[in-house]
Amino acid sequence: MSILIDKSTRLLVQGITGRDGRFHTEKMKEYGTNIVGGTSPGKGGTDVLGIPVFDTMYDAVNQTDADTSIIFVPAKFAADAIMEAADAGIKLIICISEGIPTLDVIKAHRFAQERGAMLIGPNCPGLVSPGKSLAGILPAQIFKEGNIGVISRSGTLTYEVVYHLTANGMGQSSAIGMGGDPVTGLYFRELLEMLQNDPATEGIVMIGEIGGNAEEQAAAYIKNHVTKPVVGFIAGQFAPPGKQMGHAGAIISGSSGTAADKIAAMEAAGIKVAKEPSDIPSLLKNMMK
Amino acid sequence: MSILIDKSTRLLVQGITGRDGRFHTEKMKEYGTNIVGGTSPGKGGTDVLGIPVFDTMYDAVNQTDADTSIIFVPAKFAADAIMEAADAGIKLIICISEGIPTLDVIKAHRFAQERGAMLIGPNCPGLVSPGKSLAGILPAQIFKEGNIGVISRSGTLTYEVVYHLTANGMGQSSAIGMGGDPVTGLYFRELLEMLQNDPATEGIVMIGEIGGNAEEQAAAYIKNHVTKPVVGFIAGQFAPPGKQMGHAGAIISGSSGTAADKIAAMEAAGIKVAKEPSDIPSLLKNMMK
Amino acid sequence: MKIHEYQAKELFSTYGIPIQRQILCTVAEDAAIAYNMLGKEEVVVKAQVLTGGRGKAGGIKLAKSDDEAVSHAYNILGMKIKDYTVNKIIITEAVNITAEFYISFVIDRNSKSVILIMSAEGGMDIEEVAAKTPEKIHRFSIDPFIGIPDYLARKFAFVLFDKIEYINQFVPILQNLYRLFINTDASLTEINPLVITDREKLIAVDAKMTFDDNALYRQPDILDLFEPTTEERIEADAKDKGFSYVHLDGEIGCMVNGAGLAMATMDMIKLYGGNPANFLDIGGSSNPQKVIEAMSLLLKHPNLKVVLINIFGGITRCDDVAVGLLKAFEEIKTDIPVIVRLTGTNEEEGRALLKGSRFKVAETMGDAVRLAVDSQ
Amino acid sequence: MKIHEYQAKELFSTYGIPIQRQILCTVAEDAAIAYNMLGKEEVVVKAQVLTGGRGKAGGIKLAKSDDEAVSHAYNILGMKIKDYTVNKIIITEAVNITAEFYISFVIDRNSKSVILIMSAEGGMDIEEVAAKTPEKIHRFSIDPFIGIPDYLARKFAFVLFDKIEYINQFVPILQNLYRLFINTDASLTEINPLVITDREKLIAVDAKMTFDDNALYRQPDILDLFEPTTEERIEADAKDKGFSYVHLDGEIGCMVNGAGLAMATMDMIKLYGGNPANFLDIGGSSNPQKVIEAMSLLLKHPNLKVVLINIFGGITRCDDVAVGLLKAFEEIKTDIPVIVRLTGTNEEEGRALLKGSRFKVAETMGDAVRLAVDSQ
Repeated sequence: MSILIDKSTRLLVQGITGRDGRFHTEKMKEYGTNIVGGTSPGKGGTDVLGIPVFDTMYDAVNQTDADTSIIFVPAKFAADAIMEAADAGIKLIICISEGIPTLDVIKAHRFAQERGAMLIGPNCPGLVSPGKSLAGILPAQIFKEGNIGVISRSGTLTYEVVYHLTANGMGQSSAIGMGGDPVTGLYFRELLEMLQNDPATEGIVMIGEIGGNAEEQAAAYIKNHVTKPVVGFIAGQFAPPGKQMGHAGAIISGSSGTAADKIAAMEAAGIKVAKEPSDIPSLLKNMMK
Repeated sequence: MSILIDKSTRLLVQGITGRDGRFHTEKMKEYGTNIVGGTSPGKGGTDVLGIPVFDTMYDAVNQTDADTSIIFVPAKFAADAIMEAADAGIKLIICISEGIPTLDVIKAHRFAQERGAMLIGPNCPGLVSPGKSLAGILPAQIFKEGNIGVISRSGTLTYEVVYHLTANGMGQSSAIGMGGDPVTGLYFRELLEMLQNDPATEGIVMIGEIGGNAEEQAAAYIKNHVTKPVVGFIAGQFAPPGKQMGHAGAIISGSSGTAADKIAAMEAAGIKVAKEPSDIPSLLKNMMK
Repeated sequence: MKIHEYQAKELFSTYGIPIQRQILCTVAEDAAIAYNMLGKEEVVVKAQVLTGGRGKAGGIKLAKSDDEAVSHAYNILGMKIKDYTVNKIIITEAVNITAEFYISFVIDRNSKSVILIMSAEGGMDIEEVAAKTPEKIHRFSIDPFIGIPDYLARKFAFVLFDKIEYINQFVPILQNLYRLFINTDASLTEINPLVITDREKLIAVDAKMTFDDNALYRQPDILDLFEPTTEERIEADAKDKGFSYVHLDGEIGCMVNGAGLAMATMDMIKLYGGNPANFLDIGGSSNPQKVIEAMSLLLKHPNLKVVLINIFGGITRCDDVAVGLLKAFEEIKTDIPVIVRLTGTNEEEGRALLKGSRFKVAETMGDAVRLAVDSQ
Repeated sequence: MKIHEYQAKELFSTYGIPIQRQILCTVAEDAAIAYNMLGKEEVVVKAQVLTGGRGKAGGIKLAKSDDEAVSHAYNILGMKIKDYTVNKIIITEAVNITAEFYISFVIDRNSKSVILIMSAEGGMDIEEVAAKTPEKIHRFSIDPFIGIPDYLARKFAFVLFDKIEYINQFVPILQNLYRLFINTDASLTEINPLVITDREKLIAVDAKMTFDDNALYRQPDILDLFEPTTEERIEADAKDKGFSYVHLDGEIGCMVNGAGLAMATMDMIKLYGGNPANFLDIGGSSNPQKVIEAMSLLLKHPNLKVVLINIFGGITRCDDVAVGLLKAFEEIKTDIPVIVRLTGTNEEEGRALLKGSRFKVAETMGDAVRLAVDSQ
């Protein structure tokens, strides 16, 4: 098993005719993801790589029975795309687009919530359940089917970690890049709960960053609810205060949200925190013995 | 029994310190309505006729466990009062205020709906379950406990009808003035369903007006779902087309919404339609034999 | 409250909804100047009246020269359309139309929301389309907290159009029309027809707007557009005094408390062969001052032959009402017969008080109306 | 993006939030004119810098004469506060304060909404209050589709105030501050303190606003307020080229793909005893042109001694990355040692391609960082 996506996932690509949309549609299709359609207003009736294109998400959902969508439209239009997906009945929306105004994300997230849809992202690499389905821009070849769940605020850092896991023979049940914006959809708490409940997951890697207090909250949750071994990593331990480090999320504000606070909270919850990404496989292996 | 309000109703008066609020609070209290409090921002901590006054509906609901509210605030503030009541957890909101901008009512109604609250009005006389509770500005003395449910778009016309019913020994289970605005809360359909399900109600009087198609829809509903005898009356049979007759609701637009259409639809559904209000008691008596 | 087509179009233009250029004229000669200012071969001369059916009444004409424009202007200015005299016309560019659509936002009682109504059968009486081919009418209820984001506007647009060029023109028209509706507290904004021109442009060729009277207090700019008829002015004055008054052309003046009861009273007058001179709801209470003002309003009616006062005594008891009526009529100077029908709380005491006064007192509505019809 | 207090207050004023009159000066002598223009006995001279802690640094002074105002202005203009030079001051009316409050709207990650933060403990470091006496901080999450209608504003107001006079002043302040937040795509609007004066008026005595960089494209008026430092200008230029760049003062230049990996790289440099000269995320791909531009940015750094390139080959494979790097460095003229660490898809092929080139190639992040630290 896995979480969120698997062989039964029916995926729509919003913005399928754009450069990125088309490129990653091809990659996902190669991986075996069940892409049932895409949208591009005004291009309804055409196709991309044999995949039917619709004018609206309403049409697309009606005709394909899709349950999941991935968004590649430009930032200006991405929040609207999230709302359209939710309104059309999509239950899991993965928004890759970056640079969306935060107030737009707040609205879109709230709207999705009211429509009973889950959001991953925005500004995220998406997710993969290796061997089953890939909905994102993650490099497929580094993943391997297995029993480790990976959840992360970062992109390439996740790949780095997954690469080491795979190189050490530790495949993944699901790996999710949650995105680095100030407001994002599914986060550590919800994903930890899913991984804890997923029978295929036997160990968990959580990759955090400075800023906010999501890691502290996750640690508290893990202490009380997660019985599976968890290894963590926090990026930005030596980032200077107040500097924005690429991810808008990674701002140290005042005394909370520092790497030291996060690591302390995680270790207090029984999480092993790695110093370097390459230490993660061995730490996890020890805990899973 | 009765519908919507009874001895267990715990009523708050929004705008209790205003002229109308205070006047009708006294009337309702005399009738035996269980008024547990009122609101008037800035007057929290005082009382009106021994009834405690609160600054906000949140305070009022917290302290009194009220489930119902009645609104006497000026039109400009009335939609806001509806939303406050709904947000504070009130489940039945009766809005007496008239002259509220329709778009405000639409918002407030939708908000109440999302909060799981029912709205009666605005621009309505309220309702009474004779012998149990009165939440409105209806003249208490004309009502009598009994088995007739009365629902109406009009005010004084309702009193006229109730007066004849009472004079003919036909008491009422509940009588509801739904209000005459273009957008109002509970209407024929919902109230007919409640009256049909109310064991204490054995006959129903529905008083309609020209404009809209609520009476036609009610007739269709009655045909399929209401087994109790229904007598109807439609005001405005000879109103000139296009003229607004006091109630914004009573505009005849085009071919539908005329009194003739309504009467035909009602008669086709087995409803006896009275020519004069004074005919209603005898018509109903005959049906209830 | 209604406004003229040209006023609605000015609002449209402010909100970015494409219209043809238009020039307002109140003098026929100005039509020539307007024709030349527009600089187009073909123009349309359109009557500006606050009622429908202008086309059928000859209030819309095509002109191909300044002379022709003036001649149409002469014919149209001063014309009567359904009791409305035409005092204004617009001269507007003619367009070549390849398709017509109907678009409106309106308050809908049933869904208790603003609804969008669209049809590819534009330019006709939409209610006729609705009655005969309801499947050609598309209705969408708008959530007041969501409004019309791009995705919804696109969804609606694809119902009428295929081509992305039209979608891209229609989406902002829809969004702006809704924004106009909300911002001005409208009860109707209608484009009929919205057309596609031979140059593939979407343009609003006609425009209708009405506004929520309850919201005019916060819409001073809209209120400025109000051009009341004499009757509307009387009705507006009455409203200021707390009445609801509608002028009619019968002989029996009515004074009733409550709109429903007032309508029922008028119905019975008709039923018994009379004709009401007016609709007058004096509201909940009936204090002497209100009765005096209401009577002076009624007495202005040229056809008035008799007055019927129909009061239900509720919160205010019938005996109090009777005292009020007696007091009021001490100050009202008129010989017109006045029938009073009093029902409700303490009705017998009330009627007793009126005995021997100038009033003819009736017990039932039927009696009262019969008396009124007979007194004409 | 941050703006100055005086700019935030100008926005406040436009949105109907009461502020003291203020006059901006960049020359100390003008403080006298400002003092006299205000016509008050007491004024406050306040440094305008885009950082906190002005009070402690001596950047805020009370003046009771024009001479005193000028003398404070002399001292404050040119002063350094946390690396920021004071180039502007405002002269503003002093007020007699009877109570202070903290009010802000800010984006909250946890509730994924805008939250209102209020405290009767204003004028202090709110984070200290939050840490020591969290019960004195009131937080309310705002529904983006509901906003702050009157009833909610009143609910919030009654948390801080009892008297209806203050409620009636505070309700519009809250609503307007929220409207300002939403309309300008702010990420923070803060009033600290909001005070009650001895005349029982509520006034915003300090103002702070920051804005969402992602939304600046649709906020031209806000963007006009941007006063970037030299470093911020470099960072903004980098952003235009698709990088994320932060200037730091170490010696090891970093070029990494991905923000998380970049931060992890900097962490390891520190861990191994080095100091990063910058943070540079060159984004997903690493085509030669981007590498050239990134390198030219790094080479401008005065302290630069070595460059560490840390690339994870994902969608773009390591062998392609290696080809790109080789191509880029044909055009880059520098003697600075460059360490390359390549991991990911086809990493061995990639590393093989780089063998014998000018690059020092490392296999692990640990090796790469050690090499970089040693090469300084």
